[in-house]
Amino acid sequence: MTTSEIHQRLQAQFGEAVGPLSEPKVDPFAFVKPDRLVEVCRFLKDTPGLEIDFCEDLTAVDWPKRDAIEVVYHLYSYKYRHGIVLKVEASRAAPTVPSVEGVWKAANWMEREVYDLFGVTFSGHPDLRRVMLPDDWVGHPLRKDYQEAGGFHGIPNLRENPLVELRRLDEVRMAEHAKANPPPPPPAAPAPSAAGAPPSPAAPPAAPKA
Amino acid sequence: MSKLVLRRIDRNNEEMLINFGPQHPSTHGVLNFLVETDGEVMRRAIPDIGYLHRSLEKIGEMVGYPGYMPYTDRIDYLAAMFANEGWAIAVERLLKVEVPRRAQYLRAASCELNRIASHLVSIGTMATDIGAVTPLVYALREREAINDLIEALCGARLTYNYHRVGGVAFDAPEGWRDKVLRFLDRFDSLLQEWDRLITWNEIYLKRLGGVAVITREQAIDYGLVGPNLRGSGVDWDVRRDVPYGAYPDFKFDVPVGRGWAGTVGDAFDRYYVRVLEMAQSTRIVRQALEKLPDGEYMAKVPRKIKPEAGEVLSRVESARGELAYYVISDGTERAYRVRARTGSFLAMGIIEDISSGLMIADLVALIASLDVVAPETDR
Amino acid sequence: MPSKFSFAFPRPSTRRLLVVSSLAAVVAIPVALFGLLVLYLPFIQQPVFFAFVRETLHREPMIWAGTQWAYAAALLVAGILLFTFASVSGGIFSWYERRVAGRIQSRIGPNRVGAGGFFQWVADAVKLLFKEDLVPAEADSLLFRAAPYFVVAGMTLTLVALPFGQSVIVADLNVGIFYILAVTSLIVVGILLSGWSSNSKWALFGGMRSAAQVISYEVPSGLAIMTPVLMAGTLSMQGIIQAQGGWPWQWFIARNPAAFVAFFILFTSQLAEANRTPFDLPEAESELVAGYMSEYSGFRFALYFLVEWANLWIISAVAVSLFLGGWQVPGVSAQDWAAWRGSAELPRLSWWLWQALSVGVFAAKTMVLVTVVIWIRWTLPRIRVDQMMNLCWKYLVPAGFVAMLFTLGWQIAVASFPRVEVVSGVVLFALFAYAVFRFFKLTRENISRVVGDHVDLTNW
Amino acid sequence: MPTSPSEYLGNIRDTAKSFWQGMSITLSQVLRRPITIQYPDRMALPVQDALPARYRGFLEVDAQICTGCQACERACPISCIQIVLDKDPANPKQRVVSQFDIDEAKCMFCGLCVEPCPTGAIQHTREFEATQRSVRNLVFRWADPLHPFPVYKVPKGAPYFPRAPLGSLVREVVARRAWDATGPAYLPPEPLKPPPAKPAAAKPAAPAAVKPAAAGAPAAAAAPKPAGAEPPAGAAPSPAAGENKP
Repeated sequence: MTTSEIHQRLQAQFGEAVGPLSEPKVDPFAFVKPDRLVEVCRFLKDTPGLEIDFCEDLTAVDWPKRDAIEVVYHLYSYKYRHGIVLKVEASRAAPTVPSVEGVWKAANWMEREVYDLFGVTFSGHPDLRRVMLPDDWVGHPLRKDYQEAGGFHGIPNLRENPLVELRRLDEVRMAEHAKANPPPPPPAAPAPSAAGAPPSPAAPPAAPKA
Repeated sequence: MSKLVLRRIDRNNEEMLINFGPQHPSTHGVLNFLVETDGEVMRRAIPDIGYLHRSLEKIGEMVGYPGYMPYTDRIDYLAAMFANEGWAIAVERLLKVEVPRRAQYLRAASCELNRIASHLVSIGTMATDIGAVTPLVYALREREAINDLIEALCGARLTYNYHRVGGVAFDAPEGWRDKVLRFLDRFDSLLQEWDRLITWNEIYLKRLGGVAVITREQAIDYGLVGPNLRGSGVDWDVRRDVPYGAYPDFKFDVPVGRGWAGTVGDAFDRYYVRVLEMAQSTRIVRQALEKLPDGEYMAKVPRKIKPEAGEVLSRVESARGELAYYVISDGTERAYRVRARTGSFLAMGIIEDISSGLMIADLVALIASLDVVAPETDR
Repeated sequence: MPSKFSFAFPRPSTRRLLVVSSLAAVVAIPVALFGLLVLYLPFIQQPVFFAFVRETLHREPMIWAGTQWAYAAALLVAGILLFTFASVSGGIFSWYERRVAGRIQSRIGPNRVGAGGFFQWVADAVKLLFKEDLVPAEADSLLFRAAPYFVVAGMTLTLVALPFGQSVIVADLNVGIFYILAVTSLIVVGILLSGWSSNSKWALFGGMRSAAQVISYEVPSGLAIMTPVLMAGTLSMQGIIQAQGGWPWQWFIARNPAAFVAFFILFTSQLAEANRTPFDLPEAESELVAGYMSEYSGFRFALYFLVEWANLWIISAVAVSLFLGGWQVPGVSAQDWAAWRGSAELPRLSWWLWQALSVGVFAAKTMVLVTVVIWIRWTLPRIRVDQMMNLCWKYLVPAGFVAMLFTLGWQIAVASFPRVEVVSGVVLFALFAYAVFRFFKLTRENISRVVGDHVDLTNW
Repeated sequence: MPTSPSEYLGNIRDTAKSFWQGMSITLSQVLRRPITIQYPDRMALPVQDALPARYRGFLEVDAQICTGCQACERACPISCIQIVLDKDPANPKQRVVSQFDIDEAKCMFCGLCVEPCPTGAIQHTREFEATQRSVRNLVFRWADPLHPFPVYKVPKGAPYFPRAPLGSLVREVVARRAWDATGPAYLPPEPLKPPPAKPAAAKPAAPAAVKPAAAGAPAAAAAPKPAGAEPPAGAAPSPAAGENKP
């Protein structure tokens, strides 16, 4: 079954709750109303002929411009080798999406990850806690506006950039150097030597030509 | 381990709580399991990950499409070729670039060599976790040979950064093909020796057979992929079923768990599927190198990679199963969102539910048989 | 560019000297140790000692009050000698095991300290002695400190009844093998103590596993020991050895099919009691970190390892004594020994030389078994706790009973038809020799089966 | 567990058989050549020469043929290359490179900088040994700020570029540096002047950071604001800020 056929069956079953299939730029997707999400997923999993048994991916995308967080479901069927991409939108301020952990166990950890890194709360999830970061971490790193705190519990994660520091040192040294050999008169003296050097390296490239 | 977990555990009973890791020889500093045991038998093992979390997905939003390639090496440092390839395929699909045949063959050859190397580590550490140290050394010895080959190909032994958007970074060096073929001949005979040394060792069979059984339904439900899925009897391989690159040109079998040591989906099946996969990989490398087409190894790709807006999911069959990149482009030089869906992450998810009733020694076998690699879990 | 880490002595002559001297040590240390044992242990046998008192001290040993004190002093020296032997052999075995393991694993192993890395064990011991001796804050300090000594005591006491040669034994107890079984159990006490007193969950696991394992495996090992005991009709170690002969078909292992089985039962149980792979569950590092040794460091840690490696000698020596003819030199009978000893109170010089030969035979057999134990360790995986119990109670114990009962019948048969023993000896020996031949043939084939591999003994 | 005598005996037979096979294999390994290479002192050939030509070791820049195009700097995903172009005071038309620093401590040896280089001036070498006590000493400086080198003008249709032998320059740099040399002592941190710039950057972010914390993670009650405000007041803020900007 192609993606659009699956989508048609979904729309026939759920009507307005399933949005139109996106114009396929590369991979098409369809929006689903959050309150019907679990029903839609159950339908996809249990309906003979669809039997989408594999929750391939579950992740989120932050869209601060639209003030929305999309939770994306990549679903696939091992039996029929077809799949569909569903998306659910939630507000950025207090994103809440029903959990599909009851449909696919795989969603358990992936929803925890989205909770951890995006701050999306999955209602009905049995064990919603951070998975990658410590429990007392502040903020959700994959949000677009996340600001690093510069450390954690007093352990800084910043260090000097030696390249920038060296440049600052160099500038001081160059200023001193310039002061020691003031530009106008000596340039004539060092300039030939300095300028004398460049031609010689510049000469070899000419040599092979000749 | 967090208070949130401790709250889930009833402390008013006779069970002992043990922190299995991170300072433990079997978790080598990057994993932690809170193990609730009743003597030798576990009630459950709650995994705690994140020790190696580097937010690679966030970095992907910052460094641009070609610049992310070396970072993909770090997603799974035992099988970096696949992470490279997956990323390259994702960006190529966004850019709609056709990869030259030669590059695709080189990709397949390098990836399959890497698969052998990765599986060698997996089965070698598995043997060590079961208590036999010697097979690990033999496995690493052969992995060294593969590393040498890959080093000659791309200049690095671990973080290859070999694939590029639109092809591969280097053509095969002179004489490389013969060296690889010579190695493969040797490796095929070594695989038989390996089987006699450890696979069919009675203790090994008894330690792995019937242990930590994951049924077919569970494997699919929990989203296991790759050898873990096939070990449970699901005949599914992205290379064959959702073909990409040069794989449609090659003949190879997909080994599926058959319950060699008693039960389909036990630790031994997952182990032995990997051993058989290595033999199939040598077949693929042979075919790829024997049929290696002439021509370019890099497509014409604009200097500034700026795909049009859109989103794509690329799948490759990594050594740890399906590795999927979900990439959203907003038309700029940098990806808007990068998501790497890795096999190890979900394999960790199943441990808590499978571990109840196992012995502590079986937990080690379970972790080893799932072949979880911490950087891939944590990303 | 020459590497800036180049590692070379300033003068090649210095280097040569060091290599030669450490090579000499490789030979000299075991020879000196065995030489001392050969010279000293027969000396504390009662008749020799009495002769010494009578002829050197000019006292009548039976009535002189100082005899007991002199004997105690002599025994003390013997104790020190034995402990030194155990420590040094433990150290040497640690080097030997690492070299063998290295070669098995396609590596080299320690080869830098002394010739062939022989002094690695000295370096390691010195390093361990200088490490901090940590006692965890929550540990039971007294028991924690005491536990290693129980283990060491258990190991050293075994050596008292263990023969080294025809007369080279501290005390040929009439309950020798029974005594060895009993004092070996002291090791369990130490391990259990260390597991408990560390106040660490891993250590506790290790201690419990070890206790369960060692106590279980004493049953099959006791049953297996019954076979040679029944065949020899004595519990004395020397008595059991004297009942065997020098040639392989005169050994107990060949003279009785049941003894052949009993040997493997005993060997397996001994492996389990010494916590060697595949029975290294108490210290399984992939499961229990380091088991009962998890919290130990420095000197105490070194003691555990010392016992582990010294145990290699003990388990092999027991198996050799009971089944493989012990120190019996082929072609030498009891009458020959008596003749060499002569009728004088102090033995003749040739007797001492024959003693040295018997010690050499015993040591060679033991070293073969030690190598096999090491070789097994680096080949096999570890079994699980429940399988360990299964193996003990469902396989080894019944087999041990059957072997014992069969031996009873066998001895009755032998009493009526002495030829049975000879036939069995020759047949079993021939079978064994054929098996060894097949084994080495298979080993040779293994090498040629792998493309690109061939016999190559370089790169040491 | 065995349920019949044949299974019982079969278990024993299988065990003996598999031990037989396994032991013969480990014994046969004793007779084969160990693969250990006794690096570094007992090798037939220095390890650098044993490495393949494509080995990605330290980066090396040949200033003689560097065009100063900064393509490598742009290609570097972790910004471990820093190039500063100045005008030659003596000859304003001539551009000179006054800083070409590569932080080898940070470099991840990916090789992306080598690919866009038009003349092959920047290359990976087979050198990899340069242990330093101070991590700052792992910055390899390919330009002398006091004597900046002029950029190379690519001659039209040049068949090749006269590059110094690969590795010779890096070896010189490594040999010149003692392993325990002290690193450069950096200048004291610049006086804090971000206040005018910082709020502008931080303001839109700070409230947003509060929001998800309040909404998404009720457990995370710590105020993010002071945490976010603290590091700029910390020890070395300016380089970090400068580093994060681009």
